[in-house]
Amino acid sequence: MDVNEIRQDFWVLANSSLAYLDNAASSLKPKPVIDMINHYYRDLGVNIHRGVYRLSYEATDLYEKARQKVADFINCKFEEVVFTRGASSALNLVASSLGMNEIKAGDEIITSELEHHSSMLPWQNVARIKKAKLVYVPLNEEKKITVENFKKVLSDKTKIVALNYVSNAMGYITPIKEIINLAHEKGAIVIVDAAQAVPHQSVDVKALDCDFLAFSGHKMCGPTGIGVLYGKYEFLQSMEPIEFGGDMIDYVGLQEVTYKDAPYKFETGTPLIAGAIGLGGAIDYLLNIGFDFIVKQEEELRTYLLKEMKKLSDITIYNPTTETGIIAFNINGVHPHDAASVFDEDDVAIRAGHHCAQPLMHCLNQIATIRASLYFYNNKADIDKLIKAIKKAKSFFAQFM
Amino acid sequence: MDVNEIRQDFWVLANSSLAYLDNAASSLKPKPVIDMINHYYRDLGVNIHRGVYRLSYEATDLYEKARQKVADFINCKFEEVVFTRGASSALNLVASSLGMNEIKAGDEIITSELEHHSSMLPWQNVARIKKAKLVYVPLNEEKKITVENFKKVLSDKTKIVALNYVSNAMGYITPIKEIINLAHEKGAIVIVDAAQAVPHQSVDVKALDCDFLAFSGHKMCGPTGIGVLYGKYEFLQSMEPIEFGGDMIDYVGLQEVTYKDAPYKFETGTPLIAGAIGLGGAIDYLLNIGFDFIVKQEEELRTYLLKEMKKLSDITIYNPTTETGIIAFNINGVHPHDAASVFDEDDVAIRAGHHCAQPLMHCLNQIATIRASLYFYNNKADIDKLIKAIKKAKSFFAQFM
Amino acid sequence: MSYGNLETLYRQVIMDHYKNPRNKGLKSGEDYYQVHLKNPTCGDDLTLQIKVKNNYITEVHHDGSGCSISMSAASVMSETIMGLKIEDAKKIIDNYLHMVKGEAYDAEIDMGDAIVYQGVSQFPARFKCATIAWNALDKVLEKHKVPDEK
Amino acid sequence: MSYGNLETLYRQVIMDHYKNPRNKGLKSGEDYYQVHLKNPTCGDDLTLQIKVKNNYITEVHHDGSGCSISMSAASVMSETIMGLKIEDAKKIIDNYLHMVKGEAYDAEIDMGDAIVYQGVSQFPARFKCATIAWNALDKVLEKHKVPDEK
Ligand SMILES: Cc1ncc(COP(=O)(O)O)c(C=O)c1O
Ligand SMILES: Cc1ncc(COP(=O)(O)O)c(C=O)c1O
Repeated sequence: MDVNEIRQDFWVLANSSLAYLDNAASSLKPKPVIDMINHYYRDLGVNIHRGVYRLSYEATDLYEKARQKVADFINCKFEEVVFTRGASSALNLVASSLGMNEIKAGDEIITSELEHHSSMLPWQNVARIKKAKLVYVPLNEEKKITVENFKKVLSDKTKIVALNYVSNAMGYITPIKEIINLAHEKGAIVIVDAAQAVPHQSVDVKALDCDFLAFSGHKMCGPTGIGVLYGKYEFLQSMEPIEFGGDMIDYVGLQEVTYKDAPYKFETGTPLIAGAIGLGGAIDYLLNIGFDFIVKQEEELRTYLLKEMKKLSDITIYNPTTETGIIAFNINGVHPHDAASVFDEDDVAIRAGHHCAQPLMHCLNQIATIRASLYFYNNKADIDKLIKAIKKAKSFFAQFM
Repeated sequence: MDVNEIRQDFWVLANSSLAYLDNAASSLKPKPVIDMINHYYRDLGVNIHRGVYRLSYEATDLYEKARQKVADFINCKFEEVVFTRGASSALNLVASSLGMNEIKAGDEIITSELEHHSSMLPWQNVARIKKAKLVYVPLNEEKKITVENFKKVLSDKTKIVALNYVSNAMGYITPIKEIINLAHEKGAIVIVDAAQAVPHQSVDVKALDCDFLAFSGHKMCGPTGIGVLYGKYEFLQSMEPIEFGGDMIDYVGLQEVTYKDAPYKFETGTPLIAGAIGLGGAIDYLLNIGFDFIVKQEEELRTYLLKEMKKLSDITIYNPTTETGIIAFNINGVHPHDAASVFDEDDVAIRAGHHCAQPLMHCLNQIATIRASLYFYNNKADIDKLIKAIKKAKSFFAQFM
Repeated sequence: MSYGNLETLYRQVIMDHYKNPRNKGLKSGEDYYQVHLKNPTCGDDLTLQIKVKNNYITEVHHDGSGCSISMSAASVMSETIMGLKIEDAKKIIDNYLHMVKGEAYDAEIDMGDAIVYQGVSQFPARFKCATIAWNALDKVLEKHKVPDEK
Repeated sequence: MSYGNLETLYRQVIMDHYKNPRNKGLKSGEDYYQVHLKNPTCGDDLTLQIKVKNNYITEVHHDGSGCSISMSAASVMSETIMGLKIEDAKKIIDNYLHMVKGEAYDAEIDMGDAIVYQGVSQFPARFKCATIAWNALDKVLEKHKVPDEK
């Protein structure tokens, strides 16, 4: 695999000098995926499931084949894949259905300050309404979740564990497999927010033995408006649907209704047809690139970036031991938002903000950080541009000091 | 406007001999809309709202301009437009938030047997859980909702009225304006399912004075996976969000949270970026065609279709007084599903089924009906193909009688 | 008038079984294995009952409503599998599914009248109709874990 | 080293107001009109207090945290509107918003140092930063329905 060849698949990379380093927010979309989306909109464009004509059948086939692709991709069964609007919707689905029906006063729910708001807030809401207790795994001095610290909060009262697989703000990999084992010993249900894991490494839900796992299409070369909730089938089957209407029903009477089996009972109304088909295309694309390459490329670039950044003075790196392509830093004395404008001027696309992780910002004692996040299509030139822009921001704002 | 020119915008119409008559399920998508979607995926492809670089700003701008287009289109304020996954999600949002929080035991909710499942089932669920009473407007002998009959069920106990604007199974136009006035006199809140209205006629929420109104993009030349909930701002502001996480929050603490104002508190996680932008494109496209033309074209074709169908024997038309481009019928003695295969062979795309309206099928005493549904890009040749296919189905199955 | 492909789908045999279904109507009694399948999107609804003795299928009954393809297929299936060893019935299910999907199938296996559903492979939208009865058979054998011969 | 466009955004005046904000810090007392605005996506947080006498703005105080553009703009704004008639302050708000959006604006209206935010029009991503203080002013005038002169 040659990065320069790969970059030709991405219009922005092939046709501009942008260093795109905001991949944790959303990845760019390659031509083969856009072609898939176009194929649906242009050549088909019709509704699925209910049609008895060829276009509809073809669209249905593509939609359901995408589900099978997802299932193969994360190693689960076809009917364990629920299509949702995104990771946030998927995580909310579990909390609204399983959480609202099973959690009782006094139960404990474990989460962490390293979570994305979408992983933690659905359970904060359940805890508030059901008078359960929301418990935070203490982070270690690097702000990591450790097995050690997880054990300190795990108890017989623990009913739910809702944690990230990879932190979007710090790039740490949670020791999720051990945590799942420990949680299961206590009979707790584990929901894994894998929005930052699935795009970057091979994920096997059966090997992890997690009960639920969620991710989004748009962070893995796929379309916006599509995500996946994986759930063990017995859980999905026992859960109440949260939206009611077309396509999810079996029999509808005036005062009562029966639902289809999972996953369909959770997919109310006209499905995310183009989204699912495009996600299928994204999976094909990533598998063709290969996770070996993706992991190696991100690792090389991360090492290089950290090495170059450490040469600079007046830079604070918050996660020097990051395990993925996510680096969080600030330029001392320069507000991250101001720095970002310098980066933008220099065609470096980077994020400055709380990264939907306000509790972590409170831990770090920062209003915001600058986050560079890598993907397999980045190259050394992107890193060099970033380093140059950091230097420029430093010297530019130094004028005013 | 010339239909044959319009048909060039739709790849399937321009390049095949298909008579596409399943528009109530989903419309085809024209090139300008697909171009908009491509523009986002190809030239931008990044996340919105949180980016401080140009691509992100451009994408945010397109996304929010689409919201303004929707607002202008249905005549409401910018902040009264909530983007959802579709009409089903929009209707569920109102039931889950306002319904679950405001409805008490003994309250009455009015709906009808003419509803799409997505209009009625969210309230059936609220009624079941809250022990409220779900009341059905009696349909008249044509299966229409009338003001007369609505008055029979409206009472001081009525808290919610959830009705369609145009029936997807029968094509009737509900006298919704009078119903809204009467409901408001009793202090009831009216939710209008306009999924079949907005694509086909000019809709003005201020003139209607409805409290909520929902529709989907994919039925109006827009993308899948996008819909709109309109709500009067004071209702939206007072309602609880139903999904929690990224992008919808203001301040996040470990045990408490404050939300953004509407509409953002209802748009959790990465938004339906391509969907919203594509919907904006669809609105531009429809406005350019013009509702005068759309209404006239559908009316002419409907009149022609009904005239031709009435010449045929052994056909039952269930809605001879249909007011829109939706015609429901059966070929006597032929299962609708069997008939549909004949249509498919003859390149006529049509729907056979319960049309997500099982209660109506029970009223009609049918398992299913055949539904032909028109849009502005259909022409007389499409109708002729349908008539020919009906004749063929009749004679084909007559062999076996 | 030529009806082209339609005639490969709607064979005389099929329409005959539709009009005059064999083994239609359910029995009461505890010694039946029973399964009820629906295809909510098109309204097909099928209940299947079988009785098994010494690994042989000795009775088949079905009831329900739906289109000519789904209803006739239930009737044809009931005749095809009657008296068969479970093992052999399972082979036919498999072979039949391959055939209607348009995949390679074993022409040596005797499927009786079920062979006429070959034409379905050209009508993918009707695949569910042609298979609901056979899926019901698969489920009924699986659901009750009818002992299979070694 | 040339910083190009950046120098039109970060003018010396702006950075001076950022380092040495005027009128920063809130007062207690009931006769202040107050409003608190946030931009949760980038963490800007601003509280604005004004006192009005006979339709004249007689005091302006602000406090909060954020980037140089948002914080300096609050300081510049506080100086610009001090002592003005409400009517005239409103005209400036309007004019300022047009200017930073890159739309046509009235160059005749005296906006004091606020004119240096012209460069923002080339940085649309910073539009929110440059306007939070002015939006707060708009809100505080509107919220408390400060009587406008006829
Ligand atoms: C009248 C009516 N309401 C609601 C819906 C649901 O729309 P969607 O499937 O896009 O959520 C439909 C479309 O099927 C409809 O026709
Ligand atoms: C770790 C993590 N979880 C959840 C999400 C939410 O994903 P989405 O915004 O696609 O719903 C994100 C992305 O922002 C994330 O990084």
